[in-house]
Amino acid sequence: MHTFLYKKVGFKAELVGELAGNYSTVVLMFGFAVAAMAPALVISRMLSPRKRSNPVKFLPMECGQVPTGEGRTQFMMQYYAYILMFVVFDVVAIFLYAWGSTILYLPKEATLPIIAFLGIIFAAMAFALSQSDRRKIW
Amino acid sequence: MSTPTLPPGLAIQKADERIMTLNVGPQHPGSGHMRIIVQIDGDYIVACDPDPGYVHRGEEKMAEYRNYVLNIPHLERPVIHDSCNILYPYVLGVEELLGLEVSERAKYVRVIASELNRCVYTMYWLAIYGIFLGHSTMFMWPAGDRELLIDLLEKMTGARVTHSYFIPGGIRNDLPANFEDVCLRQVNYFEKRIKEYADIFYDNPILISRTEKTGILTRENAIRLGTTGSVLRASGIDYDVRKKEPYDVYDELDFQTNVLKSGDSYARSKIPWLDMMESCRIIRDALQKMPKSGSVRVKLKPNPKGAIGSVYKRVESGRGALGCYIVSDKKAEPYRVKLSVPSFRNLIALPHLLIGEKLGNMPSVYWSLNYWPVEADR
Amino acid sequence: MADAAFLALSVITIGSAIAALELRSLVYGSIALMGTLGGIAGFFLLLDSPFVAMFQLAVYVGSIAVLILFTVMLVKRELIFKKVEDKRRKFVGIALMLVLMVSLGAVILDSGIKQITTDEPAVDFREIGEDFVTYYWPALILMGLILSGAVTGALVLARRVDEENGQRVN
Amino acid sequence: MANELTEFVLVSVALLGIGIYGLAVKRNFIRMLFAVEIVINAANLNMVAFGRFLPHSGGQTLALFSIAIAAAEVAVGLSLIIVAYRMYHNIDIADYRSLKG
Amino acid sequence: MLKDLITPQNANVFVGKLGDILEKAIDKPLGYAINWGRIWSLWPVHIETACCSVEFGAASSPRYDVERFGIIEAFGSLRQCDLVVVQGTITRKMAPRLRLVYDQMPEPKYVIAMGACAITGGLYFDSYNVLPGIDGVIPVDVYVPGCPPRPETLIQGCMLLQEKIKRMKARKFV
Amino acid sequence: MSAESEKETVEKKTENPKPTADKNPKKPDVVPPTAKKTIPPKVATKEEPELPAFEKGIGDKITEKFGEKTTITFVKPDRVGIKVGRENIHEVAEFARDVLNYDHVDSVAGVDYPADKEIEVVYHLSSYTDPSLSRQILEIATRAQREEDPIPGNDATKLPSLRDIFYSVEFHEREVFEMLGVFFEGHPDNRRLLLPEDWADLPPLRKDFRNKGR
Amino acid sequence: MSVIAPNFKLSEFIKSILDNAFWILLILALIGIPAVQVILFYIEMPVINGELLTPFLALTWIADPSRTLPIIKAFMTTDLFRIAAFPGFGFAALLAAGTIFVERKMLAKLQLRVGPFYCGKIEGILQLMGDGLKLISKEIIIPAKADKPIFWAAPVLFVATAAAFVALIPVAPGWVVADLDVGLLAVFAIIGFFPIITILSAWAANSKFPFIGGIRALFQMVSFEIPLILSLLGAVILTGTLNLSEIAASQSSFPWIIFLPIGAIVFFVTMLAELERIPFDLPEAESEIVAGWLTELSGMMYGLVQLGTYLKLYAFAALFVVIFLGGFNGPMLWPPFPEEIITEGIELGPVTAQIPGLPVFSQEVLNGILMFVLKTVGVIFFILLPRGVFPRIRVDLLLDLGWKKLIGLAFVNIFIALGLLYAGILGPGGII
Amino acid sequence: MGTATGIIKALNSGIKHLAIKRFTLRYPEQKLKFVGDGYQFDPSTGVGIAGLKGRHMLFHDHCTGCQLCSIACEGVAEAIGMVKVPEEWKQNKKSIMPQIDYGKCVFCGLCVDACPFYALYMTNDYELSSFSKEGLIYTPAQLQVKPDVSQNSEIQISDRGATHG
Ligand code: SF4
Ligand code: SF4
Ligand code: SF4
Repeated sequence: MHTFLYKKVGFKAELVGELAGNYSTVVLMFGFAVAAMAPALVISRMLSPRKRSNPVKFLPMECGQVPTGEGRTQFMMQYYAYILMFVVFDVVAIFLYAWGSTILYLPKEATLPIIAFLGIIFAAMAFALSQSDRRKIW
Repeated sequence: MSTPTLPPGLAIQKADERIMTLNVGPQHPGSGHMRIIVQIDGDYIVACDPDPGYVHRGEEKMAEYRNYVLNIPHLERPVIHDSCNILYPYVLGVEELLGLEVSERAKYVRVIASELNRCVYTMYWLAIYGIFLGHSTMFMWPAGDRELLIDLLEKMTGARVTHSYFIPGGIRNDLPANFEDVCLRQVNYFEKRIKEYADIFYDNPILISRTEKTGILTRENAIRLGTTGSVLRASGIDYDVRKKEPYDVYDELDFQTNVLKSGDSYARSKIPWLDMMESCRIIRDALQKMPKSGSVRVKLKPNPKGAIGSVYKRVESGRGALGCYIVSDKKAEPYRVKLSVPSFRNLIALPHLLIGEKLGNMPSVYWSLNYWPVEADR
Repeated sequence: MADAAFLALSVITIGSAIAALELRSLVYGSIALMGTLGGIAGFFLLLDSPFVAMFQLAVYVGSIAVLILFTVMLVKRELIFKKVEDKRRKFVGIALMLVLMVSLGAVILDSGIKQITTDEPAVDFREIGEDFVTYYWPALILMGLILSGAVTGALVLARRVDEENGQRVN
Repeated sequence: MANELTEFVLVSVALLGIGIYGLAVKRNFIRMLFAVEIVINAANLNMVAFGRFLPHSGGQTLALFSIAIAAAEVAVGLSLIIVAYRMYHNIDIADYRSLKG
Repeated sequence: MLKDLITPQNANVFVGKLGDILEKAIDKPLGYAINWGRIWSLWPVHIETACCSVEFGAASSPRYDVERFGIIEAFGSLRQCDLVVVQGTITRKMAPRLRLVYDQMPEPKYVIAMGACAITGGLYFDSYNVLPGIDGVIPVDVYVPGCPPRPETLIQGCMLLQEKIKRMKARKFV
Repeated sequence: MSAESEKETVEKKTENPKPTADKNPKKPDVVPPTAKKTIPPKVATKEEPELPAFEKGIGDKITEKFGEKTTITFVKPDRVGIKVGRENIHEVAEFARDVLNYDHVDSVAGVDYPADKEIEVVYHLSSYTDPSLSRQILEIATRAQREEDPIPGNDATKLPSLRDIFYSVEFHEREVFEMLGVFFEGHPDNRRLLLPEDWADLPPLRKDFRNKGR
Repeated sequence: MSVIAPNFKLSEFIKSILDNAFWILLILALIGIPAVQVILFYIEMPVINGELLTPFLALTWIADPSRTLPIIKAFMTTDLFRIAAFPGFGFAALLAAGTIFVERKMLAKLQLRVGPFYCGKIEGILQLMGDGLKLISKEIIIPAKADKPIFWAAPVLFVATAAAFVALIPVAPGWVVADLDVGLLAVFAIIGFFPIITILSAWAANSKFPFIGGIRALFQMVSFEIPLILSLLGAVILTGTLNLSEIAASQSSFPWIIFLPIGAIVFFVTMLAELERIPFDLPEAESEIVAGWLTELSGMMYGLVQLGTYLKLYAFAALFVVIFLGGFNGPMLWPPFPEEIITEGIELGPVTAQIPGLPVFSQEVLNGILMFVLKTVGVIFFILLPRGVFPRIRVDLLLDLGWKKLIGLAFVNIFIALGLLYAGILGPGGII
Repeated sequence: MGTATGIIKALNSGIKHLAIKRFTLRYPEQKLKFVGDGYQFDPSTGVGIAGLKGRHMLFHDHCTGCQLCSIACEGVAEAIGMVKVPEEWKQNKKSIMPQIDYGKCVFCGLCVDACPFYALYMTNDYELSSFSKEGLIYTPAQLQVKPDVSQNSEIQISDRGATHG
């Protein structure tokens, strides 16, 4: 049906750096948003009344209390395991994309290494999840 | 410990780096009118110190300066949306002290008003419970449906929430004409509405997963801490003052009490909801059994003087047993009025339930205690 | 065009690499490090390897930088802004760096790679996937083992020591 | 195109130099980790550059592996930092030494 | 003669005049626009001081939906709010906190004193722990009487506040 | 949440309950299993208010045990009031809990009697576990000496705390402490509860504290 | 007492603007035009299409559609138009604004109330404008101990990152800001920036509640990124491409949601989590941590973050549409452009104008846009609905859900896709 | 599976409510209807008459200046002060009448209960907000005015929900 998809679309770049032009639009979009939004803050700063007489105003907000202690100390170490796992499994997930986007052009046996790979990863994941569940040691 | 320690909030915590002290309240969407000082280690609460008193208005002191009737308006202010119930023990006590006999019709009207008020209170509580769980619809629906009953109470008493309706010797005015029909219709619709909360709230899997097995108050602890009302009944103890020590005409009415065993936040939040349906039954029953006419109020002397002695009266309010202890010394003003309010009694459970919980459970556990800060502070 | 982009990228990359090491605040240092990593991703784009570039962005900036930031924020505030520096050591380091760069640069400029240019089309990113499961499959399995080992090891390391008995809890 | 392999390699060398400098000079555990990252990235840049100019998919594949290993390394390294920080309340390698004795 | 007119001073005056005209021209519609925005977007801060909060809740309930007027009671942080509705009694314990909340809010900010307690102390005129009204703590824009005020009264108070904002000068711009 | 982690949470809770609690002696068990036998099962009668026999029985039991030390102030339907000296309040409360089966305190009210130079503290005891007591309230009143110039916590206005017997009095006693200046010995947490942090006046519920304008 | 209804009139506001416009026009007419004429007198005029561009001619061009249309068309092919207006920022911001308004009205309806009503005469249609004007004229408070550069930059970067995400969405065939070969990977790369901005902003505020909120946001976004990535792999396996336009085009006969419903569900749930919407709005849970990482943001900063959030919402909804619902594919609903306008021209009173260059958009493009917008609106509806129906979940439950259930389901989805491929149902030489 | 059905049930309930009528009382246009004219007290029987406890209304020709209302209010909120009025009334020789400060009044109606001469009523007027505290003080002359109210919305219940007609 949509056979156009199943034939390998050639890679367009002939010259070094030719592809980069495509990506510049994303950067341009980013830049455009910055250029469009930064003035909003500036204009807001110009339009808004400002009273800086009271130093209390610039204290961190803490429910109507004068704040005590450091603002940046608390950490949910209980869930640190998850963030460690994320770093590793993020890599794995994108590795799978390298394989997933080619699978149409590969023989079937080529799936075996991936399955072995996944098996190893699953084992690690099971261990990590069992570890991260134990709230007492974090 | 010979001297009292520093008041909460001024004491500086010297602790391990992992511990962070959070002031939850008074300007906090999840605190109501109080402050809870929690110390958290990561996501877990390791210490909790409730700091009420932001609405402490000295009602008990003020009551010593006013006579028995003029005490009514300010004594109902601690729980304005349950004002009939908070006034009830006081009125009963004053009636005993003054030796007044209340007519049958007035008793029924009182029961109807107090049941309506219980629903109004519970709906507001439920609304706030909804918003504490991040469920904005569950704020809006109860807050809206509660207006049906407020409308009834308004027709009855002339004020939306602060009714000042009960008075020693009866009630202040008779029911308006045609009230029974309107009441029946709106209460029936109300009951239909609250049954719909099951789908979106009480059977909602996210809610269940969030509140079940959190903040468990065991049966033993519930007794030991002297909790009351829905908190107690959620822990499996069948104790309802309306049943155990019926006042006015509750012994003639047909209703049950709801008891759940698990004692977690979910059970605590479900009991008031079940109670509301029971209240609807009571109202219908009372409307039927009520004498259709008759006097509703005993004429009082100006500045009545009570007999020497003391009384302690209890009623079941929307939050639990509400006691009133009045000491009289044969003057027009009471010598001492002490309100033993359920919120204050339930507050003691808060540190017990919160320690070891996750921070995310704080609002649900806190509000499931059926706690109204203004009442606790008096 | 590509030249301008190349120049800009090199400036960003090298500048933020220096900033990452020299900025006083560790948080700003991490942000600068993100700049370096992003710059490298830009180079990858210039080299027609979008897959690697995006992988770099997703993995390096999206997760490694997050982890670094997280750890940086974990340490005390004073430490974030503390900078211990040994003057002598610094000069030695700079000298070492210069020697290394000059010698390596000389070697490279002297060697034959200056002549290497290409007119052939770039490698399609799908070939990477093919490589993974065909030629490099032992490496892939090894990779899996390394990653598993890393996550296991990291978890075991980062667990809290139980204060009471001074041992790791299992 | 005007770009040549040399330019990329030179950038890579510059990064390598900076990384080595950081490793040599900084005594802060986290900074050293930064330096290691920079070195690894210099290597990756080289790999991809060579892979592009001698058109071969191996360059990119190896770069991918390298990034993955870097991720693993960072995970372990940061765990180490956390352990060390928990023990000594410091992130300075010099201080670890002094505290140990 | 024309030459005499074109002096640096005169040019300055001319430019200055032009600036004035420009300023006036911009000022008026901008002031309108901003005041209009402020009227329809009053976000009350989430501070409950006493029992009047019950009726404040009722005012945002479906029956008296204040969101019709652009008043949304859903902001947790006082940094995003511009209206303090003092919902009843201010005790001596609460007063410094109320002041702090008011101080920490961004300009412009408005205050509605809701309930007899917030206006004069109401029932608690002789209590030892209640302030006689909040005028001593924060400046009040609109008083809403009642104990508690009916939601209608509160809505009417909000409408009065809108009226007041409309008549306020937004700010000198440019 | 898995069952295992749940168990851990519970364990954690039991390990370190309230931070202040570890300074205390162990809390006693709620209902000792032997307590049930000592009470004869009687049903309260509302029909004969002239003869509150059950209530009288409670009063008798207390007089039997303590004799002179207690006085029965009144016996009304469902209400019994006794008066105890401050030395014996602890024992009487323990007796009420262990033998009479009262298991919690409804309310603790302090009343100031400037004429007698005393402050009375009234405990209203009631019971959830014993069905025969469900209507009953036992009022135990005790009095402490009253000072003209109170320095809350540092003067003679002291009473033994009942917190180790009835845990539920914890906040009530704190309230009585700040409202009347009665210091409860043995209470771990005699702190201010409701009043503002900077309250420096008399305890407000004493009779010589006058509201303004009254 | 009578009610003083706020009688602020929009008409007055418009009048004052018109006033100004009139005066500006007058001054321009008196001074500007002669000045321009004088200047033009000295400037050498360009020759376009063999005609000398006199000022007169330049003016007539504005009125002549046959001349302006090609210019507009030329403009439409530029990057600037794509970035600023159509598939890019303007279009997305418009949809985002609509989303905010619809959300408020719909939530109100669900809750049996009215919602914004008086602002703007009809059903509160101008409510958003009011809020915007208010926010822009509101003071911005920077806490004293905050890290100022990061604190200032974070909201802007948040919007910009969301905009970069929007750039990858193909709206109609050929209408996409950046048509990348590895578009899907680019999406993942861009999503990865959000937690960084969040945590930096939270850290910069130097206050407790934002910090807790930031950490929560970090955990949440990070944990759900893996199921998000994995849940899309199914579609990639079946199409063999990472280009979003191609993925969209591949669904001309059936959308992938038919074969990969599990993947769609996983993606939807992770999407809700990434967007921090109820039931996953833990980073902003008011009842626990005030407003989470937004606590210290005031005035326009808050407004920008909201704008960014809704842009992100649009982008995610669009991604769902592109990958699972067939993107711009769909039945041809858009009526064809009337032929006779091209052949015969339009009658404009006495004259008949022949306008070459019409239609500006082809029928396919317009239909694609229509289908895309319809589907996106539908998805947005389902994103908005949970807000009225569910309470907030708890952090540990959320992480549990992400790491145990969703990742498992995502792998199930991958195996379904593999099975479909290897069973010969789909893929080259497949049955379908 | 219970989870899935629960979620679907909740979503279904949400969607169903999109079709239910709105409950909102559109306040400035619609106003609630109350029972009667306001709370009154019949001193002869000693029982009140149901009605809304709104702003007071004073009947000058009944008021004797006996101050009972003021005394009652002293125990409540001290809202009533007696002021001199210019007119002379035969039943009110002292020419004093109550003036009510609505900044203090709590609308309890106990002053109405206290008035033995049927001179003080409460009315259906509740729109009392003001810019200043002074605007809240109602003199006897103002209290005499009968409020002009048009209140006619009532809760109506149908199958598609409750509305305000
Ligand atoms: S005015 Fe009335 S309702 Fe409001 S806070 Fe005061 S006592 Fe409570
Ligand atoms: S209604 Fe109550 S508060 Fe108001 S004036 Fe009468 S007695 Fe005083
Ligand atoms: S209103 Fe009634 S009570 Fe008051 S002064 Fe007049 S007559 Fe007396």
